[in-house]
Amino acid sequence: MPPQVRRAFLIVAAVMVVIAVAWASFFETLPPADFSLQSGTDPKTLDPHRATGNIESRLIFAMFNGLLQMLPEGEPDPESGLQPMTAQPAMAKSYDVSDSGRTYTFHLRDDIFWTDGSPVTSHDFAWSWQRMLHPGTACEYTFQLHGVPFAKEYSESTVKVGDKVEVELWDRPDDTDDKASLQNFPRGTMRYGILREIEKPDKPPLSDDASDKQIKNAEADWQETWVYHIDVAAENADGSIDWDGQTKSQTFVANLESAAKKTDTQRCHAVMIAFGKLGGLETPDYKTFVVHLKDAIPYFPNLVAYYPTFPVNKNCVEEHGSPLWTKAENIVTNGPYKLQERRLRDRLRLLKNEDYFGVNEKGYDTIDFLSMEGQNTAINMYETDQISWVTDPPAALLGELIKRDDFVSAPQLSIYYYQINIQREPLDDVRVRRAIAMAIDRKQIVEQVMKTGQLPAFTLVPPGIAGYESAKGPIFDVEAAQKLLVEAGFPGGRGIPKITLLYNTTETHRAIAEVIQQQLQNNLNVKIELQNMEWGSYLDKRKQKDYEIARAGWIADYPDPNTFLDMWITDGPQNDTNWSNQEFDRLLQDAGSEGDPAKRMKMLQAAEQIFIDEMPVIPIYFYTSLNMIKNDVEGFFPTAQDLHPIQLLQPKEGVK
Amino acid sequence: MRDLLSYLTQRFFWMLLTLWVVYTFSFILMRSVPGNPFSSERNVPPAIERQLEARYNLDAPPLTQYIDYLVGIVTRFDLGWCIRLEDYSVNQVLAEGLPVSASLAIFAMVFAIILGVSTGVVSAVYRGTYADIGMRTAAVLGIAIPNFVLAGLAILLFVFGIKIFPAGGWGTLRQVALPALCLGAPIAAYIARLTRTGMLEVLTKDHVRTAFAKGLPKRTVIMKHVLPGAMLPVVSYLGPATARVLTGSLVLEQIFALPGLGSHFIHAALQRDYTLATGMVLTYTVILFVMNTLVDISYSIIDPRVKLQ
Amino acid sequence: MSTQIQSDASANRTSDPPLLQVNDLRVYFPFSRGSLFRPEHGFIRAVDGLTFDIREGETLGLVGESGCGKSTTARAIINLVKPTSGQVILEGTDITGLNDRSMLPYRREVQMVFQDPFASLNPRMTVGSIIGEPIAVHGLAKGKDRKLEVIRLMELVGLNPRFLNRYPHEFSGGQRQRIGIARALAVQPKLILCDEPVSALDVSIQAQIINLLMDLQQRLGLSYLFIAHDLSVVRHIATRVGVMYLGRLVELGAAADLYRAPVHPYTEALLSAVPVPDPNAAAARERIVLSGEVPSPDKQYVGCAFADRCWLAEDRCRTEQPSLATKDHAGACWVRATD
Amino acid sequence: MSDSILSVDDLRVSFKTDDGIVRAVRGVSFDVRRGETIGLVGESGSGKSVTNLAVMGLIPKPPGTIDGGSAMYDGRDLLSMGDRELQSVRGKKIAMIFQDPMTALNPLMTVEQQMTEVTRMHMGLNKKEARLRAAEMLEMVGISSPAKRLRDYPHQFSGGMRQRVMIAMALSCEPDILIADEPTTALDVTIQAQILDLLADLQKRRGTSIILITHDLGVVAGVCHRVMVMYAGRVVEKSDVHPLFESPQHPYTIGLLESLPRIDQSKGGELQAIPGQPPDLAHIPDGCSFRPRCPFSIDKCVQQDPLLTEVGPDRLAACLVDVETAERKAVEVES
Repeated sequence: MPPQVRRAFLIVAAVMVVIAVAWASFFETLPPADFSLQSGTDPKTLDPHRATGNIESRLIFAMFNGLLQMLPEGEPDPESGLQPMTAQPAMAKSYDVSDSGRTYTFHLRDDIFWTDGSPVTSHDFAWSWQRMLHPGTACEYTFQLHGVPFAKEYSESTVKVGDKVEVELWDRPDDTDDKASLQNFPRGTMRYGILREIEKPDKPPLSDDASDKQIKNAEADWQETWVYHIDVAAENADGSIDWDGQTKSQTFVANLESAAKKTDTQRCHAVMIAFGKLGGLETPDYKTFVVHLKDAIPYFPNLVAYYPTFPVNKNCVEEHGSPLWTKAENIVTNGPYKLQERRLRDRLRLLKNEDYFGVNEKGYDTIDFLSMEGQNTAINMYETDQISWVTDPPAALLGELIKRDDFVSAPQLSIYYYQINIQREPLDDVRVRRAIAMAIDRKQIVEQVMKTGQLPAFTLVPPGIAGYESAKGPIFDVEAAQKLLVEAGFPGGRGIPKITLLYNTTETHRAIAEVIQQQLQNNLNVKIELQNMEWGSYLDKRKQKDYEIARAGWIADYPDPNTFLDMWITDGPQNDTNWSNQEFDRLLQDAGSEGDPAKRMKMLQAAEQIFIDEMPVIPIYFYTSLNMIKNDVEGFFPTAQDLHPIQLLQPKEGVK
Repeated sequence: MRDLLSYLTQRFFWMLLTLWVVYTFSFILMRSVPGNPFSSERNVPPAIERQLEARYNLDAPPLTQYIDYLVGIVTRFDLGWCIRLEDYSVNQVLAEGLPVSASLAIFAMVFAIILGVSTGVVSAVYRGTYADIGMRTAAVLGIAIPNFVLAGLAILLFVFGIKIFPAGGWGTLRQVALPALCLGAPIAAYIARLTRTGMLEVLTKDHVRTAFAKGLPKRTVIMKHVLPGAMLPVVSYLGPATARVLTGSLVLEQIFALPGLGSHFIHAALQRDYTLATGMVLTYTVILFVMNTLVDISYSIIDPRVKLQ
Repeated sequence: MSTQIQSDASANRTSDPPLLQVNDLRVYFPFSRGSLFRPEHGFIRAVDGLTFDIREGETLGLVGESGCGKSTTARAIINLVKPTSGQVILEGTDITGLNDRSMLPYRREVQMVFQDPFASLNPRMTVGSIIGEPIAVHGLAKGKDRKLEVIRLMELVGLNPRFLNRYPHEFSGGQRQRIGIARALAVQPKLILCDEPVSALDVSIQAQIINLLMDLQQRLGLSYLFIAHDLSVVRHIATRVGVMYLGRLVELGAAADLYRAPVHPYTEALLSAVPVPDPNAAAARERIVLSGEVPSPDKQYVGCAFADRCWLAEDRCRTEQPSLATKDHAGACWVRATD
Repeated sequence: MSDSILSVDDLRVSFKTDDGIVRAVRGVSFDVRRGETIGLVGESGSGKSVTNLAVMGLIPKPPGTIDGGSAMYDGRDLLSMGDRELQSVRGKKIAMIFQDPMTALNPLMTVEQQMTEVTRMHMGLNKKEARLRAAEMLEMVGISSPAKRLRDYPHQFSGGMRQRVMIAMALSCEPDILIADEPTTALDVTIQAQILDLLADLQKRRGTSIILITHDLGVVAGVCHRVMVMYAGRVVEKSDVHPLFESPQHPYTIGLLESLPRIDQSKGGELQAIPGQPPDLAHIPDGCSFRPRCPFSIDKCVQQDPLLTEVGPDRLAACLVDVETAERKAVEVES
């Protein structure tokens, strides 16, 4: 290196450092919002049909509005302090229920608009619900609309010969010969008709040692070669289908390589039940939306107040595609607040939607949903007045925080439990399961480990659901537990092998598991081995039913016992316990079609009693919701689902 | 100059090779750990799971996935869509997060270098004095105390004690100051130690005696003859220091709620976000490679005896 | 090439075969430098076709300036570096190709004494264990016998056996060199390769070590390959002397002859440059001051490598490489060689 | 003496070590005359380098301390000068070159940078003048195409060339005294000859006084006018060069000369080695420090530490014995 280069290097280095520092000092600063809250981890998506989880729901409730919405009604419960919430008019100003309870007619308001200025119509709901149910959307909450005829078949993409079906041709804008377009909307050309035959070519052989995944993929590949023989019906001018009119036979297949392919076989994406044309959802006019249900669902209003059933804007979705339509510059919403800016891992800046029909004049004009990972960070920022609402206070400080008047805690519709793989010995014996359940002192757990007002749980359904009284579960009773073990052939715990308890790695889960390990050892002489795994591996193990006892939790999707019970039906997707009971299944099904709410609740209670007697899960405690909210904020109250409609928040009088 | 060009080309090819190895390795590694990106507490019906997989090409055979994704990266610099952060493509995540992380890192590094070198020099020149002992103690502590503990202390002191810095967030110089200090402090401590040892070592060199014998004032000798030599180990440390800043920022970005890349990295790994994790790993590899190359070049410029190889 | 004749000639001189024969020994170190696209590969010809022998009981001095390949030669002989080609014949056996195991018996025959006695002694071992280690490795004595042998060796090299359990750093430079010599002697070798054994020592100590080496030679019938850059020392100790320049022997002959009447101009210049501790003699001597410095051994010369610095150089010197004749005293020089 | 340019008187230097106080220089006195080369001979640890570093104010303190003495240069005592004053002498009036030219030059700076910083400071030259001066000096010490080589770094020079650069740098302010500390020890003989010739030549032309520190009596014989032999921190003999080699007066000098193998003399059996080891400077024995190794020692040597005494015209030796007759000297030394 010649010396000139060295000198030049020093200068260049110095200049580079100066430039770097100058660049680094340049910030795009937003003026502070009127109200900031701890949103938690960055939301995964803002698409109501894709979202899951608390953080996302809080944002979606603020940005979108459904037919109904959960709003406070009546006085707070004097005992728990809970403010009752009911489904109240939102986009729909009112609704009628048929006597059978199977038809809901929603009357939409006239003064409701999308943020792009267009009115919200019944067609928006019909289209949005179909999008939500469409398998390509992969919404995890489709079951909420399974009460609508053919919705389940549609969302699960099952058809059988004789069904009225829809065929989506392989001509979406982005379709190529090699690859299907990833955008399900706008859809390709649709054909409707009656499925006459499914011609299945021979299944290609699969080696014996194929993995589950390979088998699954092979099955799916094979299904793509099925050739569907359909009598295609004509479409009327109004969009209805002339099912009984003249038809034209045509064959369709997803994969043109199929051996069963005919010369005139058309390529299609899928053949699915013609959900949209079968009258489950009706839009007699722009402002009337009719929903038919297979059975009466007493809690249906709650479902349409829940965000997966919220409408999304068709134009916006079809123009930008998924997920680009959710970008701040693209998104079109209809809720009380609209998205102004989204900075990844920083914040979502929401702006009051002045065009929202129920705009709260006193509400905050701008709200920052701050993404932050650390609980301590949130409390630090709260204490230094950078934010006004902490949604997830740090567990370590709860002992202190709970004494403060800006700490809001309330029982929540959610449960922490241990589930049991009932095929593993000795847990296949209900007496052993009950003995274990009875030997756990929940009080010690909530008082000494959790310390934030959680309630010991002896049943599955948390208290706080109007009109429902939970079943009676076995309480803490060491002597009875020991007696049960004797009956089961394990006197004094002798003969019981070490039982493994699986939990995902967090401090609290470990602490609880350790206490339980100790209690079972002391009370029953049953040895528990703790096994912790990080989340993904833990879920995997649970799903493969490769565990003996595993911790789990459930939060109500809607305020009804059903949300806690229907997951345990035989072969239910969440039922990883191998437990199955026909009586339970039947009771739930009957309750689903029971029109009388009181009777229905009784049936659900009976089902819960069966469940809790069989004890495939051991309830530990019911969660409490924990929030910190500044005293100068009005409109915040504890609710059973930890819902806090953001449009109700406003500064206290005299506070700016 | 031609040396430099050919060296850079050579390094560039090495980087590509390394990136390919890293890509392959992370591809295999991520797919061999249990769990998949769609694991969630609520079980997903098979039809929907298949749709999800199709969206990210995860239904294709592994080799096809491997090649398709690689082709996308090579031909379009397209790292794909994030699986868990589904509104974002990996490129967008990087575009939003990298400037924040970079800005934090720049402040941390500049702070660390300025503080480290100056205290190191003072400590070496006034060896054995209280200033030296104090600085060495501080350095030992700085190296030993983990970032997050330091951050906790700093928050107590500067956020709640003397209220000069905000507790977190991004957007102003004041908000970046505290995390940059916490991130830079251990590196400053290490640099101070390196500088001090380097200075003391060079001070015993014959050519320093020559410089004194030439009648140069002490300050000139220190600045011109001792410091550059003492800087060599510091310069070589800048490579590892970058790595340290990157890993340190994982924690600090979380503590101070900064929208950098750090926590993406952890989330991507924990949630099996294959595309994002791959993108992060590749980005970090590039950063480290570039930084090490810069360090090598700087080193060879400072020390004329070193040839770029 | 004079290689094969050389060995014949030495056979003529004495009836016994020489203790050590080195035939056309070459040690090249490959190097590569430059960039990825314009790589330069080449060899550093550290030792480039060396042929000589050492007879029993004699001392062959090897002199030359730094970088001429003296030390590499010694290292190649005991296989510390691998020779590129050539033979090292010890008592009739070619030991160049041998692996470590079959080398072991020959390791006993040839020992090495290094320049820096401190660097070559393990600082964490006592003197007793340093000297005793080769005895143990070669299984020569055990237990008490070994200790007695160590004591004998210490006495032999003039070290007080009281110091048996001391560590190297407790000794002065001269004493450390004695330890090194004792360690070399422990396996009763026939040949000791002394690589600059006294150049790190003070003048007064240097004489002690030289005396010790000469004394040991007489008493034990040792042969030495004595490598040094100090020509005065070599003159004193060596029977025959070889002068090396850039990996080659440029002159080889009996010490007395070589110092009295050097053949090669390089030898001549080298000798004239050595300062004499006598102002009158110094003033009287005619000093040949060579221009330039020893060139780097990575260059391959067509002619005589010394030609660039030689005041006698003719055209031929630059085009043809002179070889070393097979006489008792010969120099590789086109101008001076008179045969 | 009137023509002496530097006179060192009773210089004493010690170092604190773990072993105790090492008294490296124990009362050394000498004069350097204008234009002469004075040789300082002794083995490692004899105090020759420390003496000169002390004169230059380059003893690292701690662990070193100057316990006493003076070094008068130009009417001022170098040992009591402040930093600033000392800096104006160093490099300008008294320059130094060191043993190992490999390490004595800063590897990170070009030769130009290193050479010009002296002249710019001491002679007030501007950048351009300083460069010209440096090129001129390089040319003088025999480096070809100096202007080009100025831009090179030390590692691009060979050992001999580096020592030339050192000499050029040391002489560029035309100092009165050049202290050459083992300037050729690290060099090959042929290069050593070149450097010694260069030094002798430069001195002839410019009249610089040279203090040549060496352990090699051959080098001394070749270039020095006067010689001081040091042993264990003391000057044991001081003489013009010829008489010293002809009739050395101190047993140590005799021993040194006899222990040297000679290139110009054929092999004469055993060398006359000096027995024993140099003393440990932390624990110097009472009496004459050379006594334990001295073949001439007498009882008196145990009790009395001999001082330098005149033994001939301009000759001093520190010995109680008349080595020529091996009898005790008539000259009584005060005890």
